[in-house]
Amino acid sequence: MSLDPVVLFFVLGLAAGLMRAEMRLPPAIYEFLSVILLLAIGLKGGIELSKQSFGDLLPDIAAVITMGFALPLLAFPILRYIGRFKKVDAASVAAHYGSVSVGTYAVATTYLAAQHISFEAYMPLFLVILEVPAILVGIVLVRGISKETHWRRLSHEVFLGKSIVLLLGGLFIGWAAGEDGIAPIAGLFFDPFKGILALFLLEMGLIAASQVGSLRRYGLFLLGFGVLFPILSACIGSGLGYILGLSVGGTVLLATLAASASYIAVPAAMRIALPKANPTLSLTGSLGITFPFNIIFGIPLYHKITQYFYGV
Amino acid sequence: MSLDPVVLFFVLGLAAGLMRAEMRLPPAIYEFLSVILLLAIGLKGGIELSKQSFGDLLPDIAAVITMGFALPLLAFPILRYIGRFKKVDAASVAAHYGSVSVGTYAVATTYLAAQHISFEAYMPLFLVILEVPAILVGIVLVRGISKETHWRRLSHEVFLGKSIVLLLGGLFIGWAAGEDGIAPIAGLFFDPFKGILALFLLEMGLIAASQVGSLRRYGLFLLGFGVLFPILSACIGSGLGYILGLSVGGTVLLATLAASASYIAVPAAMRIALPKANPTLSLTGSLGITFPFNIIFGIPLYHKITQYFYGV
Amino acid sequence: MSLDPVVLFFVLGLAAGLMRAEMRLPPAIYEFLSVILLLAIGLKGGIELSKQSFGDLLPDIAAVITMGFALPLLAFPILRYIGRFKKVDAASVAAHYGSVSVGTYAVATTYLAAQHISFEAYMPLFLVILEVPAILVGIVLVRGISKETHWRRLSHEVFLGKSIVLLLGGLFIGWAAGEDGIAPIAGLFFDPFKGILALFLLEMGLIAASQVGSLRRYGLFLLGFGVLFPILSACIGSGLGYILGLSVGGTVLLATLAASASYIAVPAAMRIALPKANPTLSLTGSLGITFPFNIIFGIPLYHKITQYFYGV
Amino acid sequence: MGSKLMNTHPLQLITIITESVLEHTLIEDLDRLGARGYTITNARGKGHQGLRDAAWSSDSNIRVEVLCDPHLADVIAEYLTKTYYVDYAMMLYLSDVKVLRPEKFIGKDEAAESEE
Amino acid sequence: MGSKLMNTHPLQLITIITESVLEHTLIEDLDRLGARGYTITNARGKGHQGLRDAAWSSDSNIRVEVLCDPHLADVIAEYLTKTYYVDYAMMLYLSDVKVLRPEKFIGKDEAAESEE
Amino acid sequence: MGSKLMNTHPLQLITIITESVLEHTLIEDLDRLGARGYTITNARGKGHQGLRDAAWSSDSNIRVEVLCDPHLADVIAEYLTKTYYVDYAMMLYLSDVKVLRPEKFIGKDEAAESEE
Ligand SMILES: Nc1ncnc2c1ncn2[C@@H]1O[C@H](COP(=O)(O)O)[C@@H](O)[C@H]1O
Ligand SMILES: Nc1ncnc2c1ncn2[C@@H]1O[C@H](COP(=O)(O)O)[C@@H](O)[C@H]1O
Ligand SMILES: Nc1ncnc2c1ncn2[C@@H]1O[C@H](COP(=O)(O)O)[C@@H](O)[C@H]1O
Ligand code: NA
Ligand code: NA
Ligand code: NA
Repeated sequence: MSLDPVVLFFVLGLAAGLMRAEMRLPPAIYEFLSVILLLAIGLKGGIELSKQSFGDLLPDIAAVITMGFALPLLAFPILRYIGRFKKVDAASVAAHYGSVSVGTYAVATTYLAAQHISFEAYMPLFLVILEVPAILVGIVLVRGISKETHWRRLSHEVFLGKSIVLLLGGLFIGWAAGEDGIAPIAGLFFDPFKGILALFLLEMGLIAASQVGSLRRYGLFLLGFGVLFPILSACIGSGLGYILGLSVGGTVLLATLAASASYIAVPAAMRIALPKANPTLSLTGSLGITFPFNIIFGIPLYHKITQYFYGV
Repeated sequence: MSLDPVVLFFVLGLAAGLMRAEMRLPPAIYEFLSVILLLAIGLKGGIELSKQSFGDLLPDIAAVITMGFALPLLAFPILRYIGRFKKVDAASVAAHYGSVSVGTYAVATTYLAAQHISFEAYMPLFLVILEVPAILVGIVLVRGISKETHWRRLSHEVFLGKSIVLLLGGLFIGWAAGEDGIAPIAGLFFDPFKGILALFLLEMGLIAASQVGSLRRYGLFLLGFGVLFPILSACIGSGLGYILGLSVGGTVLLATLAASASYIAVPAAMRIALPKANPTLSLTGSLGITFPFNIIFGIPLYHKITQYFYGV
Repeated sequence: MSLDPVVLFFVLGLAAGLMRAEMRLPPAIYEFLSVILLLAIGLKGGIELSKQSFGDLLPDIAAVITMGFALPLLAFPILRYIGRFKKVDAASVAAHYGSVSVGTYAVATTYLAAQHISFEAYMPLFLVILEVPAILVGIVLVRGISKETHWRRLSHEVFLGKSIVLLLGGLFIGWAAGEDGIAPIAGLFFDPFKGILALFLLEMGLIAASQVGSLRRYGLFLLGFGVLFPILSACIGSGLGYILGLSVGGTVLLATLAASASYIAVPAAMRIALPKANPTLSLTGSLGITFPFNIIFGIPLYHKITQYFYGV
Repeated sequence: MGSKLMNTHPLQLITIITESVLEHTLIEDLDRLGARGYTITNARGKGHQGLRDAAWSSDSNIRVEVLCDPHLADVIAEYLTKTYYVDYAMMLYLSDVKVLRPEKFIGKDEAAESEE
Repeated sequence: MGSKLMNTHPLQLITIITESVLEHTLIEDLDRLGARGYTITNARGKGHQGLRDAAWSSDSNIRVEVLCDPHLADVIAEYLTKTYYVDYAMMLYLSDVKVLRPEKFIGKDEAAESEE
Repeated sequence: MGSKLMNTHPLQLITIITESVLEHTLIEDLDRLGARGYTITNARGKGHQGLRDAAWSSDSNIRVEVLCDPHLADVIAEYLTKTYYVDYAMMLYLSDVKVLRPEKFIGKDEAAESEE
C-alpha cells in the first residue's frame, strides 16, 4: 500500500518534530489553512446538496446525533473505571473522543478520492452535527444540568465556534450558489485543497510530535485508549452507516468521524465549562495518539471494517 | 436576482459578526489577501494597457481627477450644514467619501464578469488616481494651504501608500511583461482571485459588523448620508462615464468608484493630517454603512442607473 | 533583453523600499511563501529523481561538496588580506558566500524555464548539500576544531534548519509519491509557484533596499567583493558543471548556486557559532549587494559564461 | 532618583499573563470591576501548567495590562486570583508606575484627591 | 527587598501605548529627543477612544518601551503627552527599573555620575 | 501609595530584550539557573546594534519576562549580562513587582520565609 502524499507530509512533520527541527508555521498561517479547509469542505458539501433534494435526511440526522451522544457516554465509564481517571478528566476526555476532527475527515475524503470511491453529499453536515453533542455530554456528566454552568456563554462558544460557522456558512453558500456559481472561486478553495491539506498536516505532525513528552507522563492506558477506542467507535460508525444505507464511501467517512477526536473546538469549550479538567491529558490523547493513528493506520482500517460489513 | 457567491461571503461575515462569532482572520492574512488583490487588479489593467495605445487618455484622466476634487467638495457642505458636523469631521468624512475603496471596485469587476460585460482596460488607473484628490481637499478645507501641515510627511503617506504603490507597480509590471509574460504568475494572481476576494469579503463582513455599536451612536443622519451620498456620487460618476464615452462596463465601474468610500488609505492619512477629526465617525460611515450597501445593493443599482443613461 | 516579471517584482520592491514606501509583508506571510518555495523545489526534484536511477550520482555529490568547502576557503584570504577584515568577520562573510540562496536558485530555474532550457533533476540535492560545508569552514577558520564550540547545538541548527528539512522532505515525498501521486497537490505547490516567487521577490526587494544605509557604511570593498566574488564563483561552478558533464541548464544552476550567498541559514548559524562576527557586514553583502546583482544581472551572465564553456 | 516631574501621579499597573481562551471573560470581568481600559499582546511561555505555545488559541497565552488606582488594582488582583488561579494557567503581578494625566485612568475626582 | 547587586543602576522605563499610525512619527521624536533605543510590540486594547483591534494599522495599537535616564524620561513624557494626548489614543507611564550596565542607555559620563 | 493588600509579596521581574536567535539558548539558561517560568513576546526595536525588524528570526527581537525572587534575579541578570551583552543585541532590566501568591514563583518554603 503506497501512502498518500498528504500522509507523507504528516510523517515528515512528525519526524522533523521528533528531531526537534524548528519548523512550526506561524499561527496566522495555520489559521489561514484551516479556514480554507473548513470553507472548502462546506462548499463542496453545499454544491452537492444543491443538486439533490434534501428529502428524507432527517432520520439520518437524528441517528447521527444519537451516536454523538452515545460515544462519549461509552467512553466515560471506560476512562473512569478502567483508566481510573478523575471524574472531570474522564468527562473531558470522553467529550474529546465523542466529537470530531476536521483534519481527519479531510484526509479521509482525499483517501476515498484517491481510490475513486464516492460518498454522500451531506457528510459535511454530519461533521458539523457531531461536533456538539459530546461537549454537552461531557459537561452534564460533571455538573448535571446545574445552573452554575454559564450556559449562555458556553452555547455561544459551542454553536458559534469558528469551525461550525465556517462549515455551515460554506454549506449554505455552496447550496445557494450551486456548482456554476462556485466555479469562479474554485481557484482558491478546490484546486489547492489537497496542497493546503498537505501543509496543514505538516504542521499537525509537528504539533503531534510536541505531545510526546506528555505522552510519556500519562502512560500506557492513554495510549491503549487512544488507539482502541477509535477502532471501537469506527465499528459503531460503520455499523450505523450500514443500517442507514449509506454508500461504502459515506460509511467509511461516518466511521472516521466516529473514530476521530477533537483537538480544537472541544479543548476550548472544556477550558470554559470544565476548568478543573486537565487539558494536557485530553490533548495528548487526541493529538498525540489518536490523530496520528487515524491518519496513518486508522482510515485504511476503517475502510476494511466497512468492506467487511458490506461483504465486499 | 441571485447573489454572487463573493457577496454571500460578505453576508456570512456580516451575520457571523452580528452574532459575535469569533472568526476574525489574523491581521497578517488580511494583509496578504489585500496585497494579492491590489497586485492582481494592477496586473490585469497593465496587461490590457500593453495591448493598446495609451493614446488620448489624458483628457479622461483630467476629467476623473476633477471628479475626485469635486466629490468631497460636494460632500462637505452637506455634512457641515445639514449634518451639523464639526468642520474637521465634515472635512474628514468628505475625504473618505471622495476617495475610493479597492474592495468595492473588485466586487464590481466580478459583478461585470459574471454578466459578461467588458470594461476599459485602464480602469485600475482611475482607481489609483481617485485615491488622492479627496485627501488633499479634506486637508485644505480645514487648514487652508497652511505651512503648519507636514506636507512632506503627508505626501509620502499619500503617494507612497501601500495601495497606490501596489496598484501602480502591478500596472507597470503587467504593461512591461504583457499577457504572455504574466501568464506564468496567473496561478497566484488570477486563478484564485475571486476566491481571495471571497475570503477578503468574509473578513470585511466581520469588520463591518463590528461597526454596529458606533453606528447606533452616530444615528440616523450618518445612515442616510452613507446610503444617499453614494447614490448621488454614482449618478455623477455614471454621467461622467457617459460623457467620456466609456463603455457600459467602464461607466458602471466609474460610478462604483465615485460611490465607494475609503476605509484604509484615507483614515491613515486623516489621522496624520487632521488628528482632531473623529476617526470612528468616518469609519462607521464608510465601513459600517456604505461598504455593505455598495456590495449588496449599490453595484446592481449603479448598473441600472448606467443603463438608464445609455438608454439600454 | 526583456526582464522576467518575477525580476520586475524584485525591482518594484527595491524601488518602493528606496522611496521608503511602507509595504513590508507581515513576517508570517514571508515565512509562508518561503515554506512553499522550499517544499515546491524539493517536490519537483523528488519527482524527477523518482523517474530515473539514482545511479552514479555519488561522484558528482562529492565534487559539489568539495566546491562547498573550497569557495569559502577562497573567499577568506581575499576578505582578510585585501579587505583587511577582522579574522572573525572574514570567516563569517566567507561562510555566507560559500553557502547558497534558495531565492536566487528559484529565480534561476524560472529563468531557464522561460528559455526552455532543461536541467538535471537532482539540482535541488546540490542546493541542500551546498548549504552546509561553508558554515563548517567559517567556524573552523576562527576556532579551529576546538571543543569550546557547541557542536551539538550547532549541528542541530545546521542540519535541522528549516530550509534543509523542507528541501529534503520535499525531495523525499516527491520521490516516494512520484509524478502521479504529487499531481493532486500541484494546485498549491506548482501552479502558483512563480506567483509566489514573485511576491517573495517583492519582499526581498524591500529588504534589500533597507540594507542601503549599512552599504554606505561598509564602503567600496564590500561592493566590489559582493559583485566580483560571485562572478568568480560562478566561473568555478560553471567549470565544475562542465567537467561533471552536466547539461547547460544544470551548469547554469550550479554556477548560480556557487555565485549565490546565504542570507538566512548562515546568518543564524554564525550568530551562534561566531557571535563576535558583525552580522550586518555579512547581511549587507549577501542581501544588499549580491542578491540584487545575481537576480538582475548575474543569472543571464552566468548563462553566457556557461555557453562560453560549452562553446555554444 | 526617578522622574522629577511635578505632575506625575502614582498608579498601579496590573500585568496578567494567562490562557488566550480567557480573553473575553477577562475583558468582561475588567469592565465590570471598573477598569477604564486594558492593553493586550499575544505571548507564549512556560509555567506550572507547562509549555504554552500553540497554533490555536486554547493553548497559547495573552499578556494583559491594566493601569488603575491602587484600590481598584487590589480588587482586580484579588478577584482574578481567586477566580482563575486554581484552574487556569495564570500569572499576575502588580507594579508601581507614574502617569502624567491621571484623569485618563481614575476619573477626575480621584485624580484631584491623589494629588493632595 | 529587591536586587542586591552592587552594580545596578536606577533608570526610568517609559511605556507608551498608542495608535500604530504614529509609529514612524514617534520613532523620529524619540531619536530627536535623544533616546538611545526603543522596543516595539504590536498590541490591541481599549481606552477612552474605544476598542482598537483592527486588521489594518490605522486602527490597531503599538506598545513602545524606552529605557533612559530620569531626566530624558521626563522630557520624553512631557513632549509626547503635550503633543499627542489630546488628539490620539495614547497612554504613557513611567516606571523605576534597574540595569546592570548603564553605559548602554545613558552614555559613559552620565553612567559614572549616576554611580556616585 | 501602591497596593494595600496584606498578602502581596515583593518579587523581581527581569525583562530581557534580545535577538530571536537566542530564544532556545536563553530558555535553557533560565531553566538551568532555576527560573520557574518565563513569558515571551515578539518585538522589534533599535539599540546599539542598529535596527532589528526583519522578516526572519535571526534579525528580529524577542522580549522575555521572568518573575522570580530577588536572589535568583541577580544570578540570572549577572549571568546573561556576562554571557551575552558583549556579542549580542541585548537589553536587560529589573523591576520591583508584587504578587499575590508567591508559592507559584519561588517555592513554598521561600514564600513563607519572605512573608516574615
Ligand atoms: N516565573 C514566571 N516568570 C514569567 N512568566 C511566568 C512565570 N510563571 C508563569 N509565567 C507565565 O504565566 C503563564 C501561566 O503560568 P502557570 O499558571 O504557572 O502555568 C505561563 O505560560 C507563562 O507565560
Ligand atoms: N487603564 C488602562 N489600562 C491599560 N491600558 C490602557 C488603559 N487605558 C488605555 N489603555 C491603552 O491605551 C490605548 C489608548 O488609550 P485611550 O487614549 O484612552 O483610548 C488603548 O487602546 C489601550 O490599549
Ligand atoms: N534604550 C532602550 N530602550 C528600549 N529598548 C532598547 C533600548 N536599547 C536597546 N533596546 C532594545 O534592545 C535591543 C538590543 O539592544 P542593543 O544591544 O543596544 O542593540 C534593541 O533592538 C531594542 O529592542
Ligand atoms: Na469521535
Ligand atoms: Na468615492
Ligand atoms: Na555560494
